[in-house]
Amino acid sequence: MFHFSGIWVRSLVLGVVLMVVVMFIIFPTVSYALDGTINEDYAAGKKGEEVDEAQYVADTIWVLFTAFLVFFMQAGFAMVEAGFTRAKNAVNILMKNLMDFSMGSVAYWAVGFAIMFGNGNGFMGLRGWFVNANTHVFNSLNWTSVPTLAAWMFQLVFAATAATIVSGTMAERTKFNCYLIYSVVITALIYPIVGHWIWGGGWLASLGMLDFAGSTVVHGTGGWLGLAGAIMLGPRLGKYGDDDKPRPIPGHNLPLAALGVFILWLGWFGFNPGSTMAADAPAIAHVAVTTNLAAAVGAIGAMLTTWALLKKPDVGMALNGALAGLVAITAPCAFVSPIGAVIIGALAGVLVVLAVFFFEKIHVDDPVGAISVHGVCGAFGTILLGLFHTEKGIFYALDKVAALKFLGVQILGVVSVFAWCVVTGLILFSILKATLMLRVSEEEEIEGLDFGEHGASAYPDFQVTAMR
Amino acid sequence: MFHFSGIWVRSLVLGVVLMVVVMFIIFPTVSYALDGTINEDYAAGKKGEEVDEAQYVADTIWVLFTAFLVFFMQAGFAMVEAGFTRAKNAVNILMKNLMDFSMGSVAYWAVGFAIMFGNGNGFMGLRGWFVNANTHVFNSLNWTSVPTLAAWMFQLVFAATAATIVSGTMAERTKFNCYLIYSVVITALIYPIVGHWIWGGGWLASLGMLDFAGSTVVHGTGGWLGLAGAIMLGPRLGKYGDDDKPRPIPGHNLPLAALGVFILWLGWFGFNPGSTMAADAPAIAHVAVTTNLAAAVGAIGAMLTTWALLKKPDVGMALNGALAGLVAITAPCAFVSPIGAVIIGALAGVLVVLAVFFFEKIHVDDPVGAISVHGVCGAFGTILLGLFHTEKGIFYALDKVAALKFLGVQILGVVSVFAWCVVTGLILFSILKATLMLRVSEEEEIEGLDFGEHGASAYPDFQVTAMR
Amino acid sequence: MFHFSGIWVRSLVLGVVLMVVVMFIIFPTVSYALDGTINEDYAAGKKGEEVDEAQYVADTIWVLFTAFLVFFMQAGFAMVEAGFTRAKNAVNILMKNLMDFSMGSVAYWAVGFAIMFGNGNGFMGLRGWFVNANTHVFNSLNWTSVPTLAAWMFQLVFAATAATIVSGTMAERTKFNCYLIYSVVITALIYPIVGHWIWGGGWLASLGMLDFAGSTVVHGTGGWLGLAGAIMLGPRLGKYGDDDKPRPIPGHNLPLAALGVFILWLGWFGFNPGSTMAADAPAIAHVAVTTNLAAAVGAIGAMLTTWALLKKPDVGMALNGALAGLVAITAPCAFVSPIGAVIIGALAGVLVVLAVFFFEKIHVDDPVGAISVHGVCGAFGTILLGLFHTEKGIFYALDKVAALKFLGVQILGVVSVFAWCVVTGLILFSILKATLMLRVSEEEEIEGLDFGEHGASAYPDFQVTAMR
Amino acid sequence: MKKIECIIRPFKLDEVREALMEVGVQGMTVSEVRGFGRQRGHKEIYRGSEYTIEFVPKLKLEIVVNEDIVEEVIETVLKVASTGKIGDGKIFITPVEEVIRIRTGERGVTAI
Amino acid sequence: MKKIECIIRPFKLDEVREALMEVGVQGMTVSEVRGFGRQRGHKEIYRGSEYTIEFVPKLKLEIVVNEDIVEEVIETVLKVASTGKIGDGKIFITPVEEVIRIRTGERGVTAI
Amino acid sequence: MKKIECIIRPFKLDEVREALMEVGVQGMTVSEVRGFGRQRGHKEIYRGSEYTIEFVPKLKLEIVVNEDIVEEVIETVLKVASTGKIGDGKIFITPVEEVIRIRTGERGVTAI
Ligand SMILES: Nc1ncnc2c1ncn2[C@@H]1O[C@H](COP(=O)(O)OP(=O)(O)O)[C@@H](O)[C@H]1O
Ligand SMILES: Nc1ncnc2c1ncn2[C@@H]1O[C@H](COP(=O)(O)OP(=O)(O)O)[C@@H](O)[C@H]1O
Ligand SMILES: Nc1ncnc2c1ncn2[C@@H]1O[C@H](COP(=O)(O)OP(=O)(O)O)[C@@H](O)[C@H]1O
Repeated sequence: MFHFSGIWVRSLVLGVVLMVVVMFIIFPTVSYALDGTINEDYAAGKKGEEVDEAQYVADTIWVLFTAFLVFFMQAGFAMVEAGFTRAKNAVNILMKNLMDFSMGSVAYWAVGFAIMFGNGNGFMGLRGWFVNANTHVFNSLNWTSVPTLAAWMFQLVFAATAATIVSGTMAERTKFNCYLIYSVVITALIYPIVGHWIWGGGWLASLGMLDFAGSTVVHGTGGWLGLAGAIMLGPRLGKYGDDDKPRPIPGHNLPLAALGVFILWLGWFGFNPGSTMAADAPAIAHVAVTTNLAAAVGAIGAMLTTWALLKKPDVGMALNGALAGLVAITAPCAFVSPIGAVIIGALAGVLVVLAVFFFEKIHVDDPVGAISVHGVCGAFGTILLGLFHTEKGIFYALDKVAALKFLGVQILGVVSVFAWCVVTGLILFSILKATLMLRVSEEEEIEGLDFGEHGASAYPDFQVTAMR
Repeated sequence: MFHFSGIWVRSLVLGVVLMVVVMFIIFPTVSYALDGTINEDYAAGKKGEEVDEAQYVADTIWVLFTAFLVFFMQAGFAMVEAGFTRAKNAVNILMKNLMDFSMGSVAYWAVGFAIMFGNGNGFMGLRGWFVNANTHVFNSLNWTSVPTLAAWMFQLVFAATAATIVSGTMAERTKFNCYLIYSVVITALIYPIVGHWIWGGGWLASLGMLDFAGSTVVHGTGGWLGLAGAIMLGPRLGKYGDDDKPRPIPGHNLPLAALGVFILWLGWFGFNPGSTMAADAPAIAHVAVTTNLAAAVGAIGAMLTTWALLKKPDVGMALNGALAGLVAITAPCAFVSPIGAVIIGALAGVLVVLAVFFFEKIHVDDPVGAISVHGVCGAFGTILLGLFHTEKGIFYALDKVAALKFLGVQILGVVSVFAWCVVTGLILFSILKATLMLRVSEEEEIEGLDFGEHGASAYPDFQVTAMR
Repeated sequence: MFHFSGIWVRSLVLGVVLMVVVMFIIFPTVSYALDGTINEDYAAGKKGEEVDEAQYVADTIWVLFTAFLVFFMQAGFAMVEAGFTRAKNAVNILMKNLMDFSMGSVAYWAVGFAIMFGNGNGFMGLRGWFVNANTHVFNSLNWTSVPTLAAWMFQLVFAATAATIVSGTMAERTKFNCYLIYSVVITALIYPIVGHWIWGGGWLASLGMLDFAGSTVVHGTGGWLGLAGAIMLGPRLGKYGDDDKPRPIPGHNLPLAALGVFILWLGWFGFNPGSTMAADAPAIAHVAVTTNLAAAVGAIGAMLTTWALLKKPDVGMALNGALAGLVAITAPCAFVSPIGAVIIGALAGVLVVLAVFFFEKIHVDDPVGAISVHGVCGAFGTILLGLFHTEKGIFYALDKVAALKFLGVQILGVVSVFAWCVVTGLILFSILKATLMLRVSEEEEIEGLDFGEHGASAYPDFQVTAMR
Repeated sequence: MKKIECIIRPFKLDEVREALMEVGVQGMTVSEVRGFGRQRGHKEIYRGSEYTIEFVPKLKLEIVVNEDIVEEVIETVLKVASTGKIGDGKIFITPVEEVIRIRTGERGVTAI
Repeated sequence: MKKIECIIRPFKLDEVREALMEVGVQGMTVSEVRGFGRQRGHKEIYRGSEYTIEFVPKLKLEIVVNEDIVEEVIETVLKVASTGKIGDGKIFITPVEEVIRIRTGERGVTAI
Repeated sequence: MKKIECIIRPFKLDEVREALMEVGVQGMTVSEVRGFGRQRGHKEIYRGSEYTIEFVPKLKLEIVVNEDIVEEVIETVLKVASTGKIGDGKIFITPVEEVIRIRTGERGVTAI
């Protein structure tokens, strides 16, 4: 029974020996430099005596709990994207969602967090590589009491969200190796720089731009990078007929897509209420309520719009409408009243339908509607905060000039992020196109990326074994 | 590339202009009236100094955390119902689950919460429309320390659960527009009135009825309204042969259904332990344990029952058995001992199997078994609390007369809610039948509601593109 | 409409009468003996005044919240195992996952917890049957402030995890009744004894073995019992050709499997950070980060390994790689630095691929790779803690002799648990083989266990109704 | 011997099978097919866009029988499977030269 | 009347259908099949192991027509469905003795 | 040329394919079908109720060959696909008038 070729044994032994040697020589030095003193962080809360101990514990519980919910959005995105694309590309989508989070975790640990929150200049942070929790180089996070590693965990899942959005718009035709490269670049560099501008004490933060939980920072970045990607890739084969009219390419599993949207909605209860990064009871309750109302009316708005236009209520659009409401309320959730949330969500629900039609028209092929949901509704929500902010917004503020200025800053922020993402995106994807082709061959696209990229099939038993 | 019909641009511009005008005229007035002062809620916790700050924060975290778990039950119901029905109606089920929560969110915000918890009379609440968190009109919630909006969030997900239960019993034949209407009426009116009676300081509360987390309030209401609906609709085509014997109409995806049950089980850890609406450590631990034990033995009970009757352990019934145990323990979970929970759960597991057979026999066609699970086991659990309550229950109380009285009140509560739901349900569905037909045409039912109601297909790629 | 055979009514009435009688006679005595005074636990926290009230509440919230996440891993295992096996056995897998948790809940309540944490000797606990929360017989849990029932809830989901792992390795050929029996024996006896050794103050704990969250206690036990099971069962029909070479038997639904892995990853944020059993802010943040990094690099490591060996990045292995990283970091997560976690995870990702090949070679047929993931990587992580512990590990410790001794204890622990599980497993499965056959008939295996064991089909509508 | 191929509406299957059993048909083989004909496919909506599904789900029944009952089978199917609306389907009659039962190796009419 | 059975590559379906409609074909029946032939199946990977899938997905088109247009149909399919690479598929011509339209009971050529 | 249609038990596919390759069969087309015959369908349980599935999963193999090896193919299938239990399936032989290879346009025996 044990006729066993020696190759595995040998490679195993070799690997272990190699590892041990490497460890003994290199490891201790590197490791001490990076995090040798981490354990001292255990002795005292990051902020020492200044902070109320019970509040500190509650804040940390809250931030980690919400971070885990946001992590779960990875499953949501995977299901939405797999459901809304064809069976022959399902493995590829799943693999992309798994790997962007995995690669992104490493990239955001090594580089991204430092660029986003490390002390630096108005453009980017320059300290805090590999998140050494004991160095005090994250001044922009001083406002939250939680341990640096909890903050990192929470911010990581946001970075991964931005990256994973892109996989939707570029689905069903992008080479897997290109995907890995650009999702690392996004999590390590492009997204953290946007984040630094607005959340890390950068130039937009100085101007007073507000984006509570990331309509622009996260969703805008993801959406606009996805736009750049979709433009560089061109539409999927068969998306446009000889008449240049868009033809739908139906996905393969709407129950999965619906499950994904429910998971995302759940995740958003981490995304928005968690962005307090503190267990501030009235605030987190308020944010939960505005978030939920906007999602609800977003779904209703999109459903009614399709009902009016197509005579039937469309499930795909209703699902996207819920997401549109969620994305739009992400920036304003803590600053607007419930009624403000209802209006913002409803308009986003209508807007997302029009946006999907718009991008189809101009030959930008976005298989899951991510540009419309995340880019357009993200921008929309960020700008509408200038109207609905219950203190600074035009509809509420007493000082209308200041309010107009605030609105201006919001618009400036949206435009700057749009420009940054489209430009860096086009550069990045051009390089990938020049070097690695970016897009799979026509033959592979017809056969499906599951086979071409992974030699796999999402439902293999239905193909082979079902016949046994 | 940009040959683009002006209609979208024009409608977009028009929409924006219209919105802005409307906003400037109507919005500020309405908004201030409704929630202009909401931000002051941020300054101080709802109960001011009276409450321990750390406890207040912990309570709020706990209530929101559990509310999110209960929200996730929407996904669970969607998966259970989609899995237990046919592929041709899957989109319809998903859409119903999405929209009842969305519509319900708005209805319960505008009206439902005020009727349920607002100050009023023994029948219903009459104040607190649109949940203005700063008015002090929710006296029935004074016992919990959490912000009003957190309480609303928690109660909303309960209301939505009641509504969504109905979609199961009426699946595969109800018109979508009727569904929208009645689910709004349920969340805005029928359910909140029941809730007021028992949880909002209404007449049953005054009599001393206990229903900790809603065996009767939530599950009874949902189940009995579903019963009324199923009666008014009549069975699905093909459910009864010429011999009048029930014929099973198998669902299309048991893995989805099983996933749904696991999600529901998880959600119940919010439903029951969260109903303390306070982070009362021994209580929430106790409730988690009784909840889990009842679910476990419910599944075992149902499995053994089918094994005895059919010679094989049936997965569909085992899944329903877990839910039956959960529903039955919902009222007693905080008041009974673990061994009480085991007995209640086991009996519910047996009962649900018999109840399913019973309703099949009497020609009430309930595709997912929701009447048996939620209605019957909800009533059962509420009544058994009269026996197993570790202080007031007949098996424990020293004063057996008081215990009998308590049992009587429990039964009265169950019967009243049954009557209220069946009567209002029959009226509501009769009106819908008279005006909108309620049920789809025979042709549409054969072809599937996905196509008829939504022009859609749950697995569209398998139909068209799989052939490309 | 009500032509109704009296059998149901009669059996119902009979059942109720019987129940009431039994209750009145037996119940009160038994119940009082078991948990009659449980309600007093409500008056005061388990540890009375000694513990800070706010911390006590936060600890309990944290432990319950993480317990619920770990509970959800049951759904994850169900989806992973169903996805990685054939459609014809999907119902059986789902049923097994449902019932092992259900039966396990009862077994661990009645017996398991007492054996694991009750006061006793170095081999096993001997007090605390049926978890009477008021007796003070769980000295080994004194270090945690949470109520005994919260501790039970948390430990239960761990026990269920150990049991459910076995269902993966023995999938697609084990009789359902045997499954029920052995999963009860595991949760009631085999697992708690291991747990007592390491976590319950047993002999390995005395020697200083460390296993923070159960790489060996939970995953090792599950994996090695699975190994014993797979050996006793032999490979599935068709796994080995006439040439004795392993042939893959592809599963039926990779999107489900991927969803399952995401759910498991989420659950691990309960598994590891929850194992503090206290809301210790820096510790839980640290554990969350090490856990996440190990999972991420595990996935990357496994993907790169398959890419190198097979020329394509394999999704099934990448998913297993994430799990491998998670299992390996489970023991060390609180004791190693982030960079230590990255190294451990990466090596586990490579190791799991080699281990899968190894077990295939030696004719141990493990349909989902659970032996490699849980057994091998669990052992690996436990041992590597001896190297990477930032105080006691060989790479860090100043006293290298003590470090070597610590490493020795870790290895001893791993070997002892391996021996215990394989020996008890082989005995248990031999008895089942002798009495109940253990394995289904060849005919049933070809036709599928869904039909043979449950008379069911996972996708019944596609078979019958799709034709209507 | 003849093979009678019937393309029918899926929901008619049970009725047709039962009717055929009554006229003495002992076996048949069914497959899921997509039909294209005078009955046009229908419009569906996907994420806000309409598209036409050209092919309609149908079932194909293959029934091998002895010549003598061919007419009876045809009549039965015509009676049971017809709804009078476009798309009811077709019956094709083709020759079969030999029938063999795999289990026994029997040939000809007795093997049907 | 003849039945023309075409085994084609799945992604050619729409093109073939459109071309056939132009030469006057009014209906057809399509089914999903798996083909085995000179075109070998491909290697797939499952959890780290390679295996060969022997059968390739194909579509089978069944088109019943009157004799007079058989050649035209064949030519059309040959033109549209061919890619020149191994695995393009086959056309089989078999005799059909009778055609009946279920809806009306019509028989023969008018029933096609 | 003849078409040999075999209805077999699904799990026999690989064996039959390998045996046929040995007797020189170069290609075949397989489809998933449901059979109704002497072998009765089985009872299943769904949420506590039993029901009968009348149709049994089978595979249909279509193999077009030259006349000369028809008998050999039949013998091979009989040998490999038979289990001796009811439900082993049937073989139907039907005439094929022409075979065309789409890739090349070749006709007749060389196109098989
Ligand atoms: N020429 C043909 N060859 C093969 N199948 C055909 C042909 N014409 C029609 N069919 C099949 O018969 C079905 C019904 O045909 P259709 O023209 O829609 O309605 P009817 O037969 O009632 O006139 C089609 O969906 C197709 O499957
Ligand atoms: N003898 C045959 N009988 C039935 N079908 C066949 C036969 N030979 C080939 N086929 C079908 O035709 C398809 C294409 O045949 P193949 O030999 O791969 O390529 P080509 O026809 O281009 O030479 C196969 O996949 C199979 O479905
Ligand atoms: N008259 C028939 N026409 C077409 N297919 C048939 C016919 N009779 C049987 N079959 C097919 O052959 C299969 C096996 O037939 P059955 O009568 O069950 O067993 P056996 O052939 O061993 O007597 C059936 O499932 C069906 O697919």
